[in-house]
Amino acid sequence: MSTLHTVNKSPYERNALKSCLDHLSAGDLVLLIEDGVLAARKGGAFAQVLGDVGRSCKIYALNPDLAARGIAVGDLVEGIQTVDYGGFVDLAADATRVCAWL
Amino acid sequence: MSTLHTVNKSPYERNALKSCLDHLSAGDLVLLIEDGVLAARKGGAFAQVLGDVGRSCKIYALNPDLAARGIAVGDLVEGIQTVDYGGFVDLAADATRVCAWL
Amino acid sequence: MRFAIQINEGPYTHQASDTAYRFAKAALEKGHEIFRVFFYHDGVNNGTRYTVPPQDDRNLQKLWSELAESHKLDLVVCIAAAQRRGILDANEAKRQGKDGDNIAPGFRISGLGQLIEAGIESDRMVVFGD
Amino acid sequence: MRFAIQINEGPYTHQASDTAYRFAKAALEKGHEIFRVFFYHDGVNNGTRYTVPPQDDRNLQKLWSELAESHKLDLVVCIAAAQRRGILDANEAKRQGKDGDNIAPGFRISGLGQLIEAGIESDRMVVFGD
Amino acid sequence: MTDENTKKKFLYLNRKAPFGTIYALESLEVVLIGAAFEQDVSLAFIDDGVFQLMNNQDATAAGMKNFSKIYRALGDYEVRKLYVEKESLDLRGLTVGDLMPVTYEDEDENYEEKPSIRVVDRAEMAKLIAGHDVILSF
Amino acid sequence: MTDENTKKKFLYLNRKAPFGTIYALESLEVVLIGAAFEQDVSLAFIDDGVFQLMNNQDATAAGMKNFSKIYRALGDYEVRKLYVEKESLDLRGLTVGDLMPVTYEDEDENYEEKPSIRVVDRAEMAKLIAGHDVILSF
Repeated sequence: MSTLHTVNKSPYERNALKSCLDHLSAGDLVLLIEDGVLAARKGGAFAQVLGDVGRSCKIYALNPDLAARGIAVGDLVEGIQTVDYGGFVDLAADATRVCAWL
Repeated sequence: MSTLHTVNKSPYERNALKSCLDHLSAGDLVLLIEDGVLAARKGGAFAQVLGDVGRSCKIYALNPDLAARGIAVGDLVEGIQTVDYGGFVDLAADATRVCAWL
Repeated sequence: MRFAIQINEGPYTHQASDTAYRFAKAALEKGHEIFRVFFYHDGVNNGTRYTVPPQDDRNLQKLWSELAESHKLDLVVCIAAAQRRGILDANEAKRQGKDGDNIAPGFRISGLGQLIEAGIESDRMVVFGD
Repeated sequence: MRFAIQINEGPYTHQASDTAYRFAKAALEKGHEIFRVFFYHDGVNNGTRYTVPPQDDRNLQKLWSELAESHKLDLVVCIAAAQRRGILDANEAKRQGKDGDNIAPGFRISGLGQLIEAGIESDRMVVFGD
Repeated sequence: MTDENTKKKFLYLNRKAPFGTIYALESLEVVLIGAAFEQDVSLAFIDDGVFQLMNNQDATAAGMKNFSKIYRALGDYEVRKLYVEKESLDLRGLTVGDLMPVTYEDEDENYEEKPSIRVVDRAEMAKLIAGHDVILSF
Repeated sequence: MTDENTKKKFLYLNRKAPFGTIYALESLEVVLIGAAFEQDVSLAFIDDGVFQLMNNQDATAAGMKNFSKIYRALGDYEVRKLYVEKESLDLRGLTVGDLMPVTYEDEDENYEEKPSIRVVDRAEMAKLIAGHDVILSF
């Protein structure tokens, strides 16, 4: 019984990531896609909060979207795992429901 | 020689208002339109900063957009003036340039 | 597993349709079923055959039409959203007195009930938007 | 004073086209000139005659077409943006091998140079978007 | 489909202000159509979504469609659960008194008019999300 | 139109990340066409706009068009002033070393390659905005 939350917005531009993180239940998963992956870069303003949340909820980032934006896997906040589209499908299938923070 | 800055985004959702206010020059004007008028309501999280900025730059809100969103003129942060579409045109004509913070 | 997909934005302007397409393709490759793809809001603009994207760019309408053909996907364009945005099939064009239509192959126009039904009949609803 | 207007979003989904329309109307009523209205990005979707908005809602395409007719407004739809999004006039349809077109009365399709020219020739450029 | 056991729990997640974009209006259109399917329906208003329920909305001068009265009619469609997040109201300086009254008639209690709007805190909202089968985001 | 006195100062204001939306790409398309008009052209990158210049962008796996190489070609179009805001870089943990090299050949100095990217602080960016005739926002 867990929710897969998807966030597709830059946390620097919009409040979607913050709102998502404020509404997690224990064991939920967060997947950063599209401009949402911009949050995942080490050294950015959201690195700390993602690191903190990552201790209780798993956080993923979509690798094709990282690559498009020039973010190397080595540059990610520690604990964030990458998936491709197939991994996205697996996460959605394994969760009980998917909640998009548009 | 002044710039009319337009902000059409809710400051609760996006960083457009903040970014606009960070880039004003002395004597510039700010016009809140569309969802941007949500910043102008007394008691909201942006009331303080708009009140502060309002001491050096004039701030306006588009009245038809306030009305659409159920915000009465009496509920505005002190110092914010309202205009209609004709007033918007006047502000744009009187300024030297218009800068939209999309 | 049976997925349903909702797409809220048109092609190119937002990445939503791209991501949804790649998600759908990956799900089908893994043997999952896609019960329906429902195009809502500006998402209906994915279903016009009038697009001519630059030759060095992807053609999202064609990608969807081809995926629909090869996997018997049900691509539904919301009728109310389509009317606001100018997406018509032959029936709608006739009904509204318009002189032509622009719906792309593999897409069909239907009501919002199809979205609710997709939510009821699928195991997972996944929404892509702005 | 001579205004130029750029509209970046389609009708209904964002308020940009509504605000731009009311701004343009107010400017004309005050005796100003509108050198050009340039529709870019999803803004090109304002220029399709295939829309059928609900009867209790405004019809933005008609409003623009009527304003163009009554004030000889130059409504320009960007060709590159229009190709990506499926807005065609008869010429473009022929050139691209499409079987129909959907451009609305009073709109014309042209290049991005028209936007730059509008910036050069007008006193104020005002941009409406998302 | 009317069997309790086959009902699914639908949550409409509304996070955007009305009028600046069409999402609020088109979300409502789904709710109205969806009502006919007799599922278990809840609406959540988080972040700027709370502005959708502001009282005294009048879009006439902006030339847009006045659709806020549709919220008031939701009770007639058996849509009775409108969850509004307290923290979202607070940040915007709003109270439930700034929102329009939305009510339904309770047929089990002599058709008494009862409020459909329920203010919940963030933790309850998180539980609400975790308790639904289908989440439609706008 | 080539007379210095009739030139207008155009500023392209880029505040959005690439790929999630098309604004970055279609902004560039205006810049390329606009170059033919021989006006005074500057590009400003503020907020998420700085991500447009990230080095090593590869959109192949995401199935999108790789357009970042166009920025590198701007010098050939006589577009030589790309102003990047320092505070925007800082907030995102970026330095100019994370951005792609964009250069132009200076015909006045023996076609020496010079950097087109100029990192400016917020106050300079505000002055830049105040110093232009036409501001195109994306």
